[in-house]
Amino acid sequence: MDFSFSDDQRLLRETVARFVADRYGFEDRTRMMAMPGGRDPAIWSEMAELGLLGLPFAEADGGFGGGGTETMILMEEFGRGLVVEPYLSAIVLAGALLQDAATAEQRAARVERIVTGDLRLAVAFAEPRGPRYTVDARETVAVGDRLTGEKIAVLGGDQAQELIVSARTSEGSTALFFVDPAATGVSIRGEAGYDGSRVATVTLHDVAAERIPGDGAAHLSRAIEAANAALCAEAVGAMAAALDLTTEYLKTRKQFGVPIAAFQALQHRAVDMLMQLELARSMAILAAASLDRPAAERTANIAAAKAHIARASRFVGQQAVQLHGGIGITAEYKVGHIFKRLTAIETLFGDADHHIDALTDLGGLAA
Amino acid sequence: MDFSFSDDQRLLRETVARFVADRYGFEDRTRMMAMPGGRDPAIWSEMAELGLLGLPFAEADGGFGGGGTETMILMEEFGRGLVVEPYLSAIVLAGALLQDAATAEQRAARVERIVTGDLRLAVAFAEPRGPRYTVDARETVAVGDRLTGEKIAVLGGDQAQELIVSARTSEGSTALFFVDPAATGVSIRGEAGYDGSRVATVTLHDVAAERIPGDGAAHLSRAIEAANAALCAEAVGAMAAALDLTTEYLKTRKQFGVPIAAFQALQHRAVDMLMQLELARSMAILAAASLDRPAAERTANIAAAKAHIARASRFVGQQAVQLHGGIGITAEYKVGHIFKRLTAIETLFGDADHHIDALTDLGGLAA
Amino acid sequence: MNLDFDADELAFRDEVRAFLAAELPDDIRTAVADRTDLTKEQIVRWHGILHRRGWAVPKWAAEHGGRGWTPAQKYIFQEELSLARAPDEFSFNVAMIGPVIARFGTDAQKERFLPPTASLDIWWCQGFSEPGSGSDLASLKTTAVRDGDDYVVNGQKIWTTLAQHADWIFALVRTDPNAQKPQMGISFLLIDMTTPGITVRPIRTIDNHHEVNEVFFDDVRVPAENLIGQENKGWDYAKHLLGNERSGIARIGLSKERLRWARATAKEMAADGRMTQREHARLLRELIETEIDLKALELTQLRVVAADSAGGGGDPGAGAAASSILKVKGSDIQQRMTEIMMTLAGPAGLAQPDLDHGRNEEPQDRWLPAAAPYYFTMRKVSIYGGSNEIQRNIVAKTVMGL
Amino acid sequence: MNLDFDADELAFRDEVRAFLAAELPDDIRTAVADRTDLTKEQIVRWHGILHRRGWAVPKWAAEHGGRGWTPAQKYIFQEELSLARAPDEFSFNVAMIGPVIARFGTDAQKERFLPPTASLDIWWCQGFSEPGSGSDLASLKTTAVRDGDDYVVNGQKIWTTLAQHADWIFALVRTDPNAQKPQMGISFLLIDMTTPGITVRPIRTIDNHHEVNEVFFDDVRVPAENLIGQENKGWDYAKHLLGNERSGIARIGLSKERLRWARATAKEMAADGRMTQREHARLLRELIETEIDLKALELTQLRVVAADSAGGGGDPGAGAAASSILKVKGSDIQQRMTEIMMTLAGPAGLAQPDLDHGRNEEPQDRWLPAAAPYYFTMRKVSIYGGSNEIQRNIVAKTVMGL
Repeated sequence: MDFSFSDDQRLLRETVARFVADRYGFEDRTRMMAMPGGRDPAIWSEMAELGLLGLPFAEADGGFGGGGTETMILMEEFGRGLVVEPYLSAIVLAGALLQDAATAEQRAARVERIVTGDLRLAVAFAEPRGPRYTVDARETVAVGDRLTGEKIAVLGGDQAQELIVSARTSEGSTALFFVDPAATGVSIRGEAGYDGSRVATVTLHDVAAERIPGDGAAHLSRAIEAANAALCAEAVGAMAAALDLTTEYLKTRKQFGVPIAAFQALQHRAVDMLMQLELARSMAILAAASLDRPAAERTANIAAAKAHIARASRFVGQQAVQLHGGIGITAEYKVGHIFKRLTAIETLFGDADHHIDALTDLGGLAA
Repeated sequence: MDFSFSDDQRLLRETVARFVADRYGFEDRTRMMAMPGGRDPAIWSEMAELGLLGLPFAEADGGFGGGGTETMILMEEFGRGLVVEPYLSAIVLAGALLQDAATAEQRAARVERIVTGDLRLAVAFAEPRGPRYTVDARETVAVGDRLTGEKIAVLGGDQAQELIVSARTSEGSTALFFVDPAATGVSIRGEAGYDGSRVATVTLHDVAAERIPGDGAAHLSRAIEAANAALCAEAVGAMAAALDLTTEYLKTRKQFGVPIAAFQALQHRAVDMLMQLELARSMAILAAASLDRPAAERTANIAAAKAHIARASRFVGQQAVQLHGGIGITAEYKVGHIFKRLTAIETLFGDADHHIDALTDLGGLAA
Repeated sequence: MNLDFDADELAFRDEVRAFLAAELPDDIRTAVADRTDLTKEQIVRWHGILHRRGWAVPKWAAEHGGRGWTPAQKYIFQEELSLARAPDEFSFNVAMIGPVIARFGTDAQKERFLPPTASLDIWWCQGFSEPGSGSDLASLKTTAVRDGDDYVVNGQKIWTTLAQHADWIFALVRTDPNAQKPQMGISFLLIDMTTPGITVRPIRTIDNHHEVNEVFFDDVRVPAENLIGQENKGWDYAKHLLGNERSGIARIGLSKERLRWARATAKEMAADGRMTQREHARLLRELIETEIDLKALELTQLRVVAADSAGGGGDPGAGAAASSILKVKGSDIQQRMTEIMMTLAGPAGLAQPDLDHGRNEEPQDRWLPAAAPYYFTMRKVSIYGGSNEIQRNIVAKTVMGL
Repeated sequence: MNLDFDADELAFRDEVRAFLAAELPDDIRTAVADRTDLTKEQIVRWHGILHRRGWAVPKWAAEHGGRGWTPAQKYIFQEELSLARAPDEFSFNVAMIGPVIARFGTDAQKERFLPPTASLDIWWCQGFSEPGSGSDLASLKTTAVRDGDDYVVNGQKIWTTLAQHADWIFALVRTDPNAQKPQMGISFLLIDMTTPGITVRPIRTIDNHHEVNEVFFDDVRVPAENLIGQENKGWDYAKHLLGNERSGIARIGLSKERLRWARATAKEMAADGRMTQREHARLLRELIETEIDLKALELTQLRVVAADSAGGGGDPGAGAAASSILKVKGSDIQQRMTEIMMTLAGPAGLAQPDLDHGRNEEPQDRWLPAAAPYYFTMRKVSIYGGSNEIQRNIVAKTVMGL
């Protein structure tokens, strides 16, 4: 049993933390989000230069062979800085699908370009009707290798040079396909997410596609587990940033002639936030460490972690705003943006209730 | 719309409050509970003299014709004093069954003796197996007018001169019967409830019984609604007493050189208790006022009230103990006994979850 | 003891319902239902409809346009407005400055200001909070120095709601910096927003809306005739204004409307498969639990209304703690309803419509992108009007003697 | 990063499990499972079994009977005891006074006290709290005045657990009433309970049990050789004692055992119809939610264990706030489990067995009348050992600098 980081992992943390501190201060972020498309394109290139884009890919494919712990380290720092780049969708989620599902040829055609920052993927699986968290394609259909349908809530969908799209095959199962967003019949409408992310609706009309072998729903489920583990770590970073700001604010803001940190009710609230943060950190570690465990244990542990962290995120986010008072809901101050991102993390890839249901069906955590 | 009490109601409140204050101080109560059977028999007689035992019975039957408001007033004061006499079972619950279900002859044979304190009834309907809150008799069966079976959780069962027992008839429905506890084939084992009440297990073996006409389950349901409305009021009284003791304790107990009332976190907890109490009082009023409303509204309102008050009771009871520290869990101090009674009130005749389920099935509160 | 409205009250409710059914414009009803923004034009138009009906300022004294309603009627009116999805009353004019001018203003002030305040021909905003004076309002620093027939005002106000539309501001200013207690040196001034030296700076909030502002005063000259009441007595008038409304603070009607909306929306979503039966059952249960708590709050509100009607007799209406209970629990329930709205929206609520892009949702889905901004902005209800922490302080000190 | 126990640790766990399966007496296992009281005889008998195995005081130094276990082994040992439904370790001897004597005692004290402390031939109780000194322990008033070779002790202790069985008490007493700070004038004394002038008065608690006591000291003469360490330094030794155990305070194993028990019991009750399917489903969900929270707490506990193993390197194990997190959240979960036990019992849990009456429950129902007393008594876990409010004060001040 060992919760410590290796030297390489410590170095990674320092690298990412420095990158975020140097390039991703709150004012930098505000400036970048005012740029066309809400991004500074230089950032993605810098992430490539630092080797961050290749992190989860196998060394054999041209990546750096990182595991759950490495992704956790990176995402925690991204969470701290509220990084809005589509790392989660383009690298973690799409990367997991490439690693698990794509053929060697398909990987060979893509991984190196991803690592250098020249190719960003996005994964389109949610549909406008049907249960919110299903991985089954229902109304997007594949006729041979041609797709027709509509996908919503596609993270980074308008920032991608290639899409992975799920569709129902003629056998009634869900399969995954590569789709060129510039292909005839594809239309993409991008919108800003409330958290600064980019979200797209993708419409496909008889679009040429390249099939990824295997059971698409199973691959999606597993990739979503990787995404959820990453989100847990990101939430920990965001909560830590919220708590730091809140603690600082309590010490400096004065009312009735004293710093409001003098008020015991507020002190205890801040302590409850700290406790939630530390418990959440434990669960983020569990999620990261579970990614290479047998399926049943992995699925149960990540469901438990996401459920726990969704609730912690809500509590910490809401209380950070409450303890800041009015300034907490102004766009000019970072804490409200943290709250918004924590809100997005709550609902992305299954909210607390969804994961508790899933865990109930699994009979609980392994003994 | 009028939430005020009539002069008669105010007089009733003063009478009961004075009775409780004079005769039912915490030390009196402790002394009485150390007597054989855990009671001072004089108390029941005094209640008869004050006219309290006839409160809910129709004037035509020899009672005083009180309604839900009168019972609420009385029970709130009883709650304040932690009165352990079986008023709820012998007067409210059994009384409601007599009023609604018994024939004029059956009432004539009983009400006057109840009002004078010479007859105490108890209602036996729960069974050791089967769902906890059902009003259907399952394993206690009536063959003609002879009953066989076992009943548990009979409030005041070993203090009663007559029992009302539910049994399954040969047609498969639930009927109610009068049973003489001294009759051949009846065995009663009384035990103390943790709250100072008396609870009995009643075993019946081919016992002679007198049938009460009508649908026993329907009559029981309605009588239980009356009991729940009374419990809501009792809870309000008990919570008010808990809050008074807690407030007093916060002002007098010193730690770190100051009264602990100076600590804001404790202040806010006490305020939350006060808020719960006032909201609970509103729901107790709703329950009392709903007793003579049409069935659907009555059932829904009382379910809502009981659910709400069960949760308030838990919060106020637990926090009263917590704010008292160690002394809160000693038997020598009143607050722990209030907590225990509030706990009993929570579970009696349906806990919060049960009533929320019921209300969900009803489609919620009337608009 | 009787929890029902009487026949007159029921008749009044029917009258209000009929009026709303006939007169509330569809575009306004829809915007309120979907929790999208109202434009200034919509606010003014709706206020005008109420005003023509004589219901814009019903709680005012009769000589200024009031209706002499009972507390029950006032309660019914507000509840019916909420249930019909009408906009909230325009409280700066209706509940705040109007009653203050009526009570403490000079005859000239009444004559000049009350008619256009009632008709919303003057749009008022409130200048109380300052950057350093939130919960501790009495520490405010904006100064007004008498100079001839004018006061010269310098300083800054913050959280000034809809100041960008306002014609006038009513402001608390410090006229005696040496007063024994901070609240003793404060005065209450009416200031024309077109006066030179006033700058309004928008504050964008995390729901990406522009509702609140900073207002800067740089040597702003205000005629002394615009002082309300006596110099240095402004704190009393402000307290009157803030304590005016203990009915309505809990916003029962609004939460009731949200509950109805949520139940109907959940049912639709379950019917068309966007929500599983299990999710639907869980949400229904959560709505029932909220409905129970709302019922407890409503009854508590009604006890207050009844106590106010009885003029102090009968049930004390939850006593001195009532306003705080209504504020704290009312905001809890409002915020729970926004959380339920977020649950309904799910991850599809993440995308925010790009207004330039001309996105056309299905009419039944217009609420979806509004759910998150509404959730975010409603965090304010436990902060403003005396934060929930301050409310608990008040009850601890003044009611419980802790 | 590796969350698994290694092969040695797993082998150790198997060894503990095998021992418990073979040696834990059925009557004791059943009493623990049903949450009924253990007798003194049962406590002594079980301690003797552990002692013969060499596992009564495993955390002590080797020369006094300790085993030199790693933090992980200590954690495993405690968890397995809980899961097997063995009694808690007898902490007054094992975790409290033993380590204090070993660390601060004289050689003579070690020789005299440690062997019978390890074997439970001396039953110790703890004399710290006083009626006026709960959270503010340093304000204690019991005095010890030096008189020749003795201290003369006067005063009163309270909440003295199982003092009615105790042979000796370790007590904090005030030896310098004029010390600069209250905690500087306190000494740590070992007192034979048979000394004249000691009176033990039982305190009955609301679970109707007799576990805690008041202990009165009336001119009790204590030989000065029974002073631990230096006069007026007792506070340091007490702090050492109280800070000794940050692993174990959360009682993860105990809550895990309760979860398993509750799941099995609910299943039985659903199977025989005492619980509806709907109730069962809701309870299962509640158990899953508690299990998730318990998992988070367990991982946090393991981070602490690992940090202790690493001797300060690596993950800080939730840092300085760890003990308080474990205490607060551990007690929360323990109390939640007692609430779930109450839900399982339902109204049938109201009746308390009349011991004189010889009631015979079905073996599977013996827990039923114990559910409520257990719920009542477990309210103490958020009060004792530094109440949850005090824990939050500590974190606010010492960790967050608020």
